[in-house]
Amino acid sequence: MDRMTADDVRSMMIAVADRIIASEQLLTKADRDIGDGDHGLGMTRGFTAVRELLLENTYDDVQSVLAGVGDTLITSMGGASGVVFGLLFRAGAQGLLPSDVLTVPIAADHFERSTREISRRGGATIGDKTMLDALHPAVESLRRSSEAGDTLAYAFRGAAIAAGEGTDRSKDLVARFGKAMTLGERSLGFPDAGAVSTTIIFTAMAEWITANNEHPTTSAQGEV
Amino acid sequence: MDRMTADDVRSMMIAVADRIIASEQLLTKADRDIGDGDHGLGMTRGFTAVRELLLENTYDDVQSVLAGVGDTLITSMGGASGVVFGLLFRAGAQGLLPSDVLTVPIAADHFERSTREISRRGGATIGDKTMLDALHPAVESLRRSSEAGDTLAYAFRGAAIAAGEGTDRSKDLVARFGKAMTLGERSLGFPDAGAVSTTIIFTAMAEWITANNEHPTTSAQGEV
Amino acid sequence: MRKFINEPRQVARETLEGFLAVYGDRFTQVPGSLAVAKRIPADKVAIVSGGGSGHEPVWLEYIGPGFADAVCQGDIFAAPAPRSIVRAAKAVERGRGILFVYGNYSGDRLNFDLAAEELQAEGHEVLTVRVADDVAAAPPERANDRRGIAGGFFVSKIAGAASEVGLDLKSVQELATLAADRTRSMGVASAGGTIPGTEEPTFVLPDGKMEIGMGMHGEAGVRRADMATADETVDQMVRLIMGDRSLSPDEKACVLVNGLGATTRAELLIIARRTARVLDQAGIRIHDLQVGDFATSQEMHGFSISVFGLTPELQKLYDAPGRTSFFSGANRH
Amino acid sequence: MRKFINEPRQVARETLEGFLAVYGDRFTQVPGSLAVAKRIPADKVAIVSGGGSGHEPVWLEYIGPGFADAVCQGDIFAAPAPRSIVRAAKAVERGRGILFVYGNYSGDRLNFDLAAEELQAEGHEVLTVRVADDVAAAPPERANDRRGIAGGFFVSKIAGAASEVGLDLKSVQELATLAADRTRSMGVASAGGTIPGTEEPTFVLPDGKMEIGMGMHGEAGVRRADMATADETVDQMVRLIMGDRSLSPDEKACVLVNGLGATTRAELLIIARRTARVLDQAGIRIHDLQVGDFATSQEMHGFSISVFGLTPELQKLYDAPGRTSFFSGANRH
Ligand SMILES: Nc1ncnc2c1ncn2[C@@H]1O[C@H](COP(=O)(O)OP(=O)(O)O)[C@@H](O)[C@H]1O
Ligand SMILES: Nc1ncnc2c1ncn2[C@@H]1O[C@H](COP(=O)(O)OP(=O)(O)O)[C@@H](O)[C@H]1O
Ligand SMILES: [Mg+2]
Ligand SMILES: [Mg+2]
Ligand SMILES: [Mg+2]
Ligand SMILES: [Mg+2]
Repeated sequence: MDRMTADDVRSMMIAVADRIIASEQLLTKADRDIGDGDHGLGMTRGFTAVRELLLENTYDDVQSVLAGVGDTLITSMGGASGVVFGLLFRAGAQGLLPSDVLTVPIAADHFERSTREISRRGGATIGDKTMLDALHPAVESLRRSSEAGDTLAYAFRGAAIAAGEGTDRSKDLVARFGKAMTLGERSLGFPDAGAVSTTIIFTAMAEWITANNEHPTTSAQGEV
Repeated sequence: MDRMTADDVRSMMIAVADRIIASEQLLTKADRDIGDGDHGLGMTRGFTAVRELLLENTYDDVQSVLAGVGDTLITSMGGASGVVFGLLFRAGAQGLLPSDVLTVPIAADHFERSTREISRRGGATIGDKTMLDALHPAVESLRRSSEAGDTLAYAFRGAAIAAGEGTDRSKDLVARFGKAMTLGERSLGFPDAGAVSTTIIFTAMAEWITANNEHPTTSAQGEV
Repeated sequence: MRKFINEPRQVARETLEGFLAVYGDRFTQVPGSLAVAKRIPADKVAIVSGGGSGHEPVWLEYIGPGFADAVCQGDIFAAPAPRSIVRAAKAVERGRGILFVYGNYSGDRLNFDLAAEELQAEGHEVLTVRVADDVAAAPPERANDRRGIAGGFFVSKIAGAASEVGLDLKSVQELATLAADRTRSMGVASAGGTIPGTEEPTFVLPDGKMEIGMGMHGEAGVRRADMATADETVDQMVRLIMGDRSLSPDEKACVLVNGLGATTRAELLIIARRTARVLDQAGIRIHDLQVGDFATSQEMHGFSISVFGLTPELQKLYDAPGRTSFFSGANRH
Repeated sequence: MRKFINEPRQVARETLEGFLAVYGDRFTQVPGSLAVAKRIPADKVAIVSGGGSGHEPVWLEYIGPGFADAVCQGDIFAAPAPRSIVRAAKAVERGRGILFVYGNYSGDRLNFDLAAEELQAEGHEVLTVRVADDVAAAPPERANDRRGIAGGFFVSKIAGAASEVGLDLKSVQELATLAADRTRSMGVASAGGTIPGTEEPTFVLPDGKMEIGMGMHGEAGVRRADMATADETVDQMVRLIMGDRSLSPDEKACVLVNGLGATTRAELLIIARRTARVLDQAGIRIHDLQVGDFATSQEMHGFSISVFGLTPELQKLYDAPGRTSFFSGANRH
């Protein structure tokens, strides 16, 4: 599969929402270890709203789906992650021309732009023990796949793996940001909660794409 | 020993104070089970003050010792037991002619009058699961000893045993008074904390008298 | 020890010193006792309150314009001794007599009664009002055995206001008694507090249980029940309160939602929301609704609801100016 | 579940409903958001505050005459979303501009900044003051990274008073920034609270330990130490606070002793007593000393101390009338 329709993206994002909602306890615990323990609640709140939105709407272009998801997260979640994960889906879509399909190059562009905007607004960069430590390597992997001409499934699997590795590496980072900041050395050994969420998001996307790789609807609508 | 000097009574009351202070934990626990858990603190506070008083003063008559103890308890303790145990020592001494010795009849008179005053002021009677359930039988035992002409040691040992039995019986009473009142059936199985204190007081008195029975000073001063 | 205190036995004394460190401009310590008195008490009936400490702001902070003139603390959970009470009363008595206002506990009765006798023996006039608002403590036919909990706030407010307008001792006592008679409360708790210096909580409830009718020292209530939602719990408590003394149709009520120590402000507001709703639905007009920690039991987790039925005269007194460290006037009218 | 709540996810909403049940005469809900606005905001700079809920009275109850004009709550420990903030701001904006006052957290910055951009895009003037008073959160050279804790009270008081006297947006912002710059706080805790709907406390300390510099969400502080006496703990905290910003000899200070939730009033008064004493001994003149639960973290057991160094102008604003549900004026002068 080289391209996904807007409706595919919509279905994929519903799967992402389901997976985040199912991970609430895990995310709560991750945030409790070195944060304030509300990350699971917030993500569940946001992605429950996303689920409702996507179930009730249809979309013609990919950017509307992603921006809709982002807007909904920003509006419904609150918290740092409301904006951060909202921007993850919204910022990349803003200012890009609407496209009726998602390809690896478009995905790479989207998430790269989102990453920049998250850094710009939040002031954090890679190594600060935030979700950027998962997002950065995922985006780099997407970029490499884009240049190599990989399939969507291959590209997103690579991104998910890179996100997971980045999350693992975040265990060895001393938090310089957010509520874990003052823990100092004591934040060692724990991954960043937002990085865990980022990995779950990319993993759920990769799995949806893999599972729906040869799906007839996809190929039928995908012929551009 | 048929009589104790005021100074004997003073020494005896110091022993009582030591014993109560050593029982703080026990009393606290008894009061926590079915009360508010402050009985040990209060009794320790009161008898620490009593100890100081008695170590700093000398007395010519028995009633001054006992009234002094009672006043000190009332002044220093607060709480229900401040008044109740204060009256135990003070009320019987008030209005009685000062005597330079304590005999069994005088002791019986003293504690009988104290008991009446505690009932009158506090409104409780035997069976209400208060310290009166220990005090009443102790006083009755003293009265019987007085009529039988028992020695002080024998009389107080009997009173201590009667107090202990009364305390035991208080386990089977449903509280109708004080902070255990609303526990109803749930107060069953636990003795009243004030009854436990009463038993300790009479036991400590009995043991002091027994231990000092043939004490030379006592007999020397005791020849009236 | 997880409390931020110094020597456990000094808690009551140091609490009072802390109160004076904050409010020392307005109040002064009564020498030789754990009591505080207003700096310049007016020529009026002296209102004197007190009781065991450990329930802050009760009774220490029930002092102020339109409230008590002197308050006298005992040690933790222990009524103050007669001598302290006498000293507190004398510090504010100005020839118009003394009214004792305190909670109906064995210990308080015994100590305040001894104090009253001593004062009377010296020629002072002393009358007493005992707060016995806890409907969980005894059935209506034994209402005199009931203990006093957070509803004492209303009695203090009325006694203070009545004294402030210059009424004589008898009238102040009658109005405060009327307020006490028209106040009903009920508490509930799901976890106990710890007396400083002892290591264990005053009571332990099995997980998921609450005690309905819990007293302010951890005394048992009417029954132990499964933990329910805030709304269900409030409904039950209001039913028990109104079952004990229903308000007549033209009667307005003041309501107090009181936290017992560790209850969060959010919980209290959620409880207040439901309390207002069920009372409204029952057609009761709420004249004022107060929410806060008015009477605590260390860091007990729980709350109480108090309902005070007004008469026109009591309403006037309730609305009269009055201020303490935790109250500065009605929230609604 | 040992909390008295209903559906855990409805806690923030029902808390706000409870607040309105009590104070609804004075405030009104902003439709479509967890925000509350003053009923009749005057023609003045609009002060808008907000942040995650679960810290009550922060920020919900920082509204009132001489305080915020609108406050906007997020879910528990989560900053409010931009749309809610925009709605709250618009409900009280009267053409004189909007000042955001909130705590310096990543989440709040991100959301309030988005809201500010949206409002500016619609032609409103918006300026911001972030409270970053917690000296435990970062060293002085990274003061901008510090989080906001109870000292936000002083910033709110000054912002509200400055706006009330009719100053323009820039001046109000400057004064509030000055207040923020002159405020330092430090917290300590010995036991954590629990977010409603989760079962475990936000942090667990080994028995007999305390965290010095604890943040308002259970974030770690400068170090974990053996539990000490209240006096020793206060001495240490005051040392750290004054080490960060010492007061000049002619500077007067306002001091806040804040309870984090389950701390008893007695503990807070004991702490206030010592705080006043060590500051007095250091020659610092205490203009006002406030004690109470001004900024909580559920039923966390602990407290914070905040010191706010006055200038003559700030003192005038501090003494200007101002009232919230938990504050009704200075205790000392
Ligand atoms: N400035 C930032 N830049 C990027 N990510 C951030 C930033 N601040 C916080 N985050 C992410 O948000 C996560 C916390 O989300 P959440 O718990 O919802 O927010 P909060 O800190 O407000 O409680 C962190 O684990 C981190 O990954
Ligand atoms: N009215 C009373 N008459 C006799 N004894 C009483 C009365 N009230 C309380 N007591 C005794 O006092 C004891 C409680 O003492 P204490 O714990 O010091 O007082 P409090 O009830 O004020 O906490 C009870 O166990 C009981 O024996
Ligand atoms: Mg969080
Ligand atoms: Mg007791
Ligand atoms: Mg007691
Ligand atoms: Mg949060």
